[in-house]
Amino acid sequence: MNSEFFITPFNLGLYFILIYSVVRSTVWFRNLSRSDKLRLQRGFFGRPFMDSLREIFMESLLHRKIFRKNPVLGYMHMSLAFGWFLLIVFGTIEADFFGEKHLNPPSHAIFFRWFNPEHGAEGFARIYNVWMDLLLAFILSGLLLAVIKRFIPGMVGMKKRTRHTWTDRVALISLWLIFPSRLFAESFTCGAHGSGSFLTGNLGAALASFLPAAEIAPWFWWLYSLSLGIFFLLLPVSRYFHIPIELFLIFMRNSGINTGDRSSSYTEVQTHACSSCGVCISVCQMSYAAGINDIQSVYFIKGLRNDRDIAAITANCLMCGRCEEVCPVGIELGPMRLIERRQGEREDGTLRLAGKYSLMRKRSSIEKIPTQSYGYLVREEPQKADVLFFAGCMTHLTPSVIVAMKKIMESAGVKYRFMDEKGGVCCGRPLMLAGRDREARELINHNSDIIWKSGAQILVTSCPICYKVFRESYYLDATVMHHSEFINLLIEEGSLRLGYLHKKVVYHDPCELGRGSGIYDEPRAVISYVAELQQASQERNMSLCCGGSLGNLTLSSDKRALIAADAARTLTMSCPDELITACPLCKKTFVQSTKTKVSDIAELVAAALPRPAVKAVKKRATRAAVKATGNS
Amino acid sequence: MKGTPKHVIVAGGGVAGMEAAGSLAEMGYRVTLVEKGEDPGGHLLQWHALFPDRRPADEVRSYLRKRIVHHNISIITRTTVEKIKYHPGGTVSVNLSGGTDEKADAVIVATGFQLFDAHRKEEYGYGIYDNVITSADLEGMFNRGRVAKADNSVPARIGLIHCVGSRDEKVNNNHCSKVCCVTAVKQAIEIREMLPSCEIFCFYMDMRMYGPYYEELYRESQEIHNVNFIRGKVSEASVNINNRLVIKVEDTLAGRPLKMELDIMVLMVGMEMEEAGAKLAEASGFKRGINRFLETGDHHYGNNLSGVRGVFYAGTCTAPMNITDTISHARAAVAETVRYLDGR
Amino acid sequence: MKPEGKKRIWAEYQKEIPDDHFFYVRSCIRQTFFAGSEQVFLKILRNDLGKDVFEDPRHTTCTGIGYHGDVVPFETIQAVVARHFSLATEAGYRHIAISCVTSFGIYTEILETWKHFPETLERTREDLYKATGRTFEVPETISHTSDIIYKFRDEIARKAKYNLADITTGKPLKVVEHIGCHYSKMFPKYGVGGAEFPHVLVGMVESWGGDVIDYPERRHCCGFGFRQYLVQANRGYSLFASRKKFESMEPYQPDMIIANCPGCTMFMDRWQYTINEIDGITYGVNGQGIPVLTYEEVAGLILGYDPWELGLQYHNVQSIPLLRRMGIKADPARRFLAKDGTRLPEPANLING
Amino acid sequence: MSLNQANKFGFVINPSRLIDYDSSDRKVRDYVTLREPSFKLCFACGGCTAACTAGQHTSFNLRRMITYIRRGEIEPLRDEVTRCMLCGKCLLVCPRGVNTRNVVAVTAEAISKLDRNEL
Repeated sequence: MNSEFFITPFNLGLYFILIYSVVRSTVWFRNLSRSDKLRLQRGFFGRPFMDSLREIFMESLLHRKIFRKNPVLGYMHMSLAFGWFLLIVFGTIEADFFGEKHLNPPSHAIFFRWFNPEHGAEGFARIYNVWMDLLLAFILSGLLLAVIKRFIPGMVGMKKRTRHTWTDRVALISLWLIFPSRLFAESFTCGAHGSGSFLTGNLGAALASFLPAAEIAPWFWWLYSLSLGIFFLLLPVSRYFHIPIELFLIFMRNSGINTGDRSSSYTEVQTHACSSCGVCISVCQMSYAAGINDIQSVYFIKGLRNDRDIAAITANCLMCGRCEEVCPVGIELGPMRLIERRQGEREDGTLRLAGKYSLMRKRSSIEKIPTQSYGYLVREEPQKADVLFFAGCMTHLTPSVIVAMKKIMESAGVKYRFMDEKGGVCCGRPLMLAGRDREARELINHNSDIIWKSGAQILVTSCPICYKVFRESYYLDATVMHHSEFINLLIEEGSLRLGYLHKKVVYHDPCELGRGSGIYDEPRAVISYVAELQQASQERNMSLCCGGSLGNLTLSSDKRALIAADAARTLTMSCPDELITACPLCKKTFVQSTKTKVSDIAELVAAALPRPAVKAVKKRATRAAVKATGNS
Repeated sequence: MKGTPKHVIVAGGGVAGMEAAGSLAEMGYRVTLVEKGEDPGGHLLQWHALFPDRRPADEVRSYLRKRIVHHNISIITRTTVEKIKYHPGGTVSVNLSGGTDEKADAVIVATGFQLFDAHRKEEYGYGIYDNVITSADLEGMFNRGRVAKADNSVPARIGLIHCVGSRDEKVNNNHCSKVCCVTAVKQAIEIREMLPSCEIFCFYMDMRMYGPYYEELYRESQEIHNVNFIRGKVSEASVNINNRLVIKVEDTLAGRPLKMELDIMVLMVGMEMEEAGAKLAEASGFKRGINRFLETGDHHYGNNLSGVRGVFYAGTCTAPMNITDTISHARAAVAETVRYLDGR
Repeated sequence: MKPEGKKRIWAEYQKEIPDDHFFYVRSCIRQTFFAGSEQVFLKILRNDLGKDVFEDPRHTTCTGIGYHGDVVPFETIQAVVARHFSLATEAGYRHIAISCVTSFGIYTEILETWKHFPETLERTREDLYKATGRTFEVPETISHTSDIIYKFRDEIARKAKYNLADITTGKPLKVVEHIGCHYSKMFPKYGVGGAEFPHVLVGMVESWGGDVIDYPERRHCCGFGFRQYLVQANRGYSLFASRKKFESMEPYQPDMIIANCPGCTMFMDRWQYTINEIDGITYGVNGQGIPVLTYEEVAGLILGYDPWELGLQYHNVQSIPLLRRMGIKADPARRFLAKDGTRLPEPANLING
Repeated sequence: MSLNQANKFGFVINPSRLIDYDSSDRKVRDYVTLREPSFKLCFACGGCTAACTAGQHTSFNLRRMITYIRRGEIEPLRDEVTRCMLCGKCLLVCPRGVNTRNVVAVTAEAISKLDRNEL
């Protein structure tokens, strides 16, 4: 063959992307915090490394998670990723084994057929050829699905598709061209030389029968090389950058790095690891229940990547966490959004192409100017108590929950103090959800002071919103319990005598309690103890948001009502007698959107108390409870 | 009905009178409709569109006009009923202006209301300042298709003053005229639609959105039409050097006095007992309530009864009402009349 | 503005103002601060118009300041006013002419009370008799002195040597008229033209050739208010109210203010000085201040009385530029000379002084 | 006005309590309305204020705050708006579906922008 000049685009692209990746990952590493650097170093030489390799194989190549979620989509990803991986591996082996010499440059493996047009006529090489054709067919089948997905999303089971930038589009076209052009390049070459296997050989023969195959072949080799080269060159500025970046992410995550509460190399890596697959859109209630289709995590991440002003997107999210549960890449979408909410105003940086290649984004990281201050709060001197009950702001709007909790605790003989009986101070979580952590700290300090001074060993709250912040952001001596946990404890230790209600109920996991704090079993145990618990189609970690979420600052009340109605419909599909929740906000929201009776778990339990209330037998219940939960 | 048809005189050719006359004629009674103006139609003649659905007033007008085209109905215009008297034996005699007398078997009084004379609220300067108008004047502007200041320029800010002549001891009207709040909201929306850049302020004491779809209209005016509402009674108006109106009001929600310039101030004039009706009541010995409207036999179940045999009340001569209620009230008066005539 | 609208209202508020034979009662504030004003009223009525005005030196304050300051009870003030009526009855007069708006308000309030609660009249008769042995007749009419000048405004105009116009351009002067609150705001029917658009001063200004300014805060109180003024710490309210009026009339660049209440004249005049001291602002044409004159002073000026005899030099805002505009000659040398040639004390801090 | 002048007379000119609608400006109102259109719906029932967690401790009054924003009276809000805890209780009681929590957040934002001349 006279000219091998066509391999230049490929080489250019390949070496560019290799060097770029090394440089960029070095920059990221340098920008990691000290502790994260240590984690990463330790991880490199330990088990995390092996875990990462396994995960990379399972997720980045086989795409197991997507497979589970949606087999067609999974197959598409797998055929492209795993197929290409195999093609490279076996192509390299092929070049090494059948080529003129060992340790060829990569181009020799990629363009093997060009260099060895007659190869594979017989013997083992012939069988190997079948294998290589099979791999190519495998990839092409996935590509076909991708094309279909692009134009008819419904065909592959996708509800919504993502929208692309121009670099994405060019990269997409070049990606799509790679394998067809390889197919035609190989086929023409095979056709001209009478070689090739079932795919390339037959197609080549057919094409050569009416076309000058030898003349046409170089054009397709050019196209093949060009599309590869362009794809590699555009990789860092397109959504396909996620392919290499995901490897970093998996490794970092397995080393124990997490998002934390400010932007870092890790958030940067997560930003680029998003494959824009759009799974987050499909599960988003804002999308399918309220018809809002521009704020989902994929658009949020894309906005971050392109340095757009995404304040409106950032604020308009329920923070329910469903998308995070299904994200195949495992991006911590909730914390990422919260970090962004903490940001002050920023310019809409319409990144030019060069900017997109820059190694470390200079995203202004000004914290919001504090607007709130609570100097007016007067420090209290609380009375001592073993158990402190904090109803929470919202619970004061559902007094039945408070009454029920009082009944339950009195019936169990719990000696408690009602911390916010006369209206307390907010726990601070709503401020955090609004990106105002600094201001939240003032409230946290105020409440912490009261809790510490009370000497309480258990802090019980009826509100999952408070519960989450008490557990995560307060430094307390007391054990923090949601009332469902506390009731469960009372039942377990036998201080609560309860009857059985002949009712079928369904349980709704509040976001902050379930996904937010991992409390799934205790409420179920409590409910099962007093009533018949039915299963909901969406529960536990995929439980729906009621729509009332404080996580969303901007959602209008009518859109909330749509979400609530949809969630209530799903939950009451089995026609339960009651819809049980464990959050006053969920209760208030559901009451407006379903005819089914909505009760808090405490109300359900209070209804199962024997009447008239028996005098509490176990006066030492509190102490027992304290012992049982430990005293950390 | 057998024999010669019985004769009913309807005093007043407004909405109630027309509806009552039409209903009676339909049932075969001979009706004489006495109207003081040139044409029957009453206040509806001046109105452009009606709340809360904003349908053209013309549609209701033509319904009522058709209603009184009937061979049983004779119409006397430019005439008022001056005195009604029941004679033992069942005849009711009616003295008409111009000296003629009529005899009838029953009379329906539907003399209606009159709009509060805005001159009486001197502090608002109606008739003194160029751009102080009443809600009725504004309807006239709507009819002419243009809302403009006295100098024909386009207003940038219009204030609608609720409760002018209603709920105001100072003008001897303690009653609420009921329909002005929703009229103000309707007119505010209409102005916004004609002049999208014109700011509208409604100055109200209470928003009394008592009827179906009134509250919805109120909400719409805020949500879609950006009408502003300030709670407080305007105390006085004056003009500044640019001949713009300056009003003073307490913004009772802020708890502070407020001063604002307006291009046009619209006074939402209330409803009062009609003058000719009042004279008729005096001459005929009809009782009147503390609101000076005719007092009905029973507020709950005898709301069309006059206390005089053979005489029944219909419509706004008894109290302020909207058109819907007026028509219902007129039909009820007809039912009472028929019951009376049949029972004799 | 539609003048016919105002005329309609004026027609509704016409009161009976007698033609002659007045029993005159003075104003505490006015005879102290604007003594020339009281004097010129008597001169105009007696000399220019040839009317009979009777004054009894035994008449006292009406105690209105004490009444509004919550130190004089209503029964007491009724007895004091009844005594004045008794003096009038004794002298054979049935028409009271009151120089003070506060007194005028008190008189009207008492007369209305007696009308609606006749027992209070009987009680007052009893009180007065027990205290002084006097009896009285309720007077036939109550006129404020501005009502009387209003009644004779056209006659005065006919005798006028000057009018309210700029002598060089011939343009009418821009005049702000200000009515004392107690003149008509309590009982509009006792005031000429009512409360919203009072005509009493407007009529004078128009008859005498001036242009009346209708500015947004026309109806606003001058800020006097007894309790505001009597307590030093509260004077800020008073001052604030006056400033509000000045700011509202400022765009019209008025030449003068004419008022019918002693308190208003006094405060609108003196506060211009205080505001200047505090805020450094002087209102009026060329920042020369706005002279505040009583209606008698204005009447006196156009009838050709000597400004110094009217006592204009004892206003804080001096009228010299105004006099110049009107073409009235005033000898600066005689400004602070008494009739007998002795030198009067010269006030400090005069505006336009 | 200096203390000297105050002492000279023993009083000062009282500040105005008047809302002068034509001299106050409504940038904050426009900003809030644009970003949270439900702001327009408030009819001042005061439910939010009655439910308010912060209102139990301090003079924060959302109903009054909205009135002031509408009139363009920003001075009284400067301090007031900082007192809200954004707990969201008011959201649940508002009969008109006003997104009250965001009204406060956006107002706070608007005022801090106003102070930086960015409005």
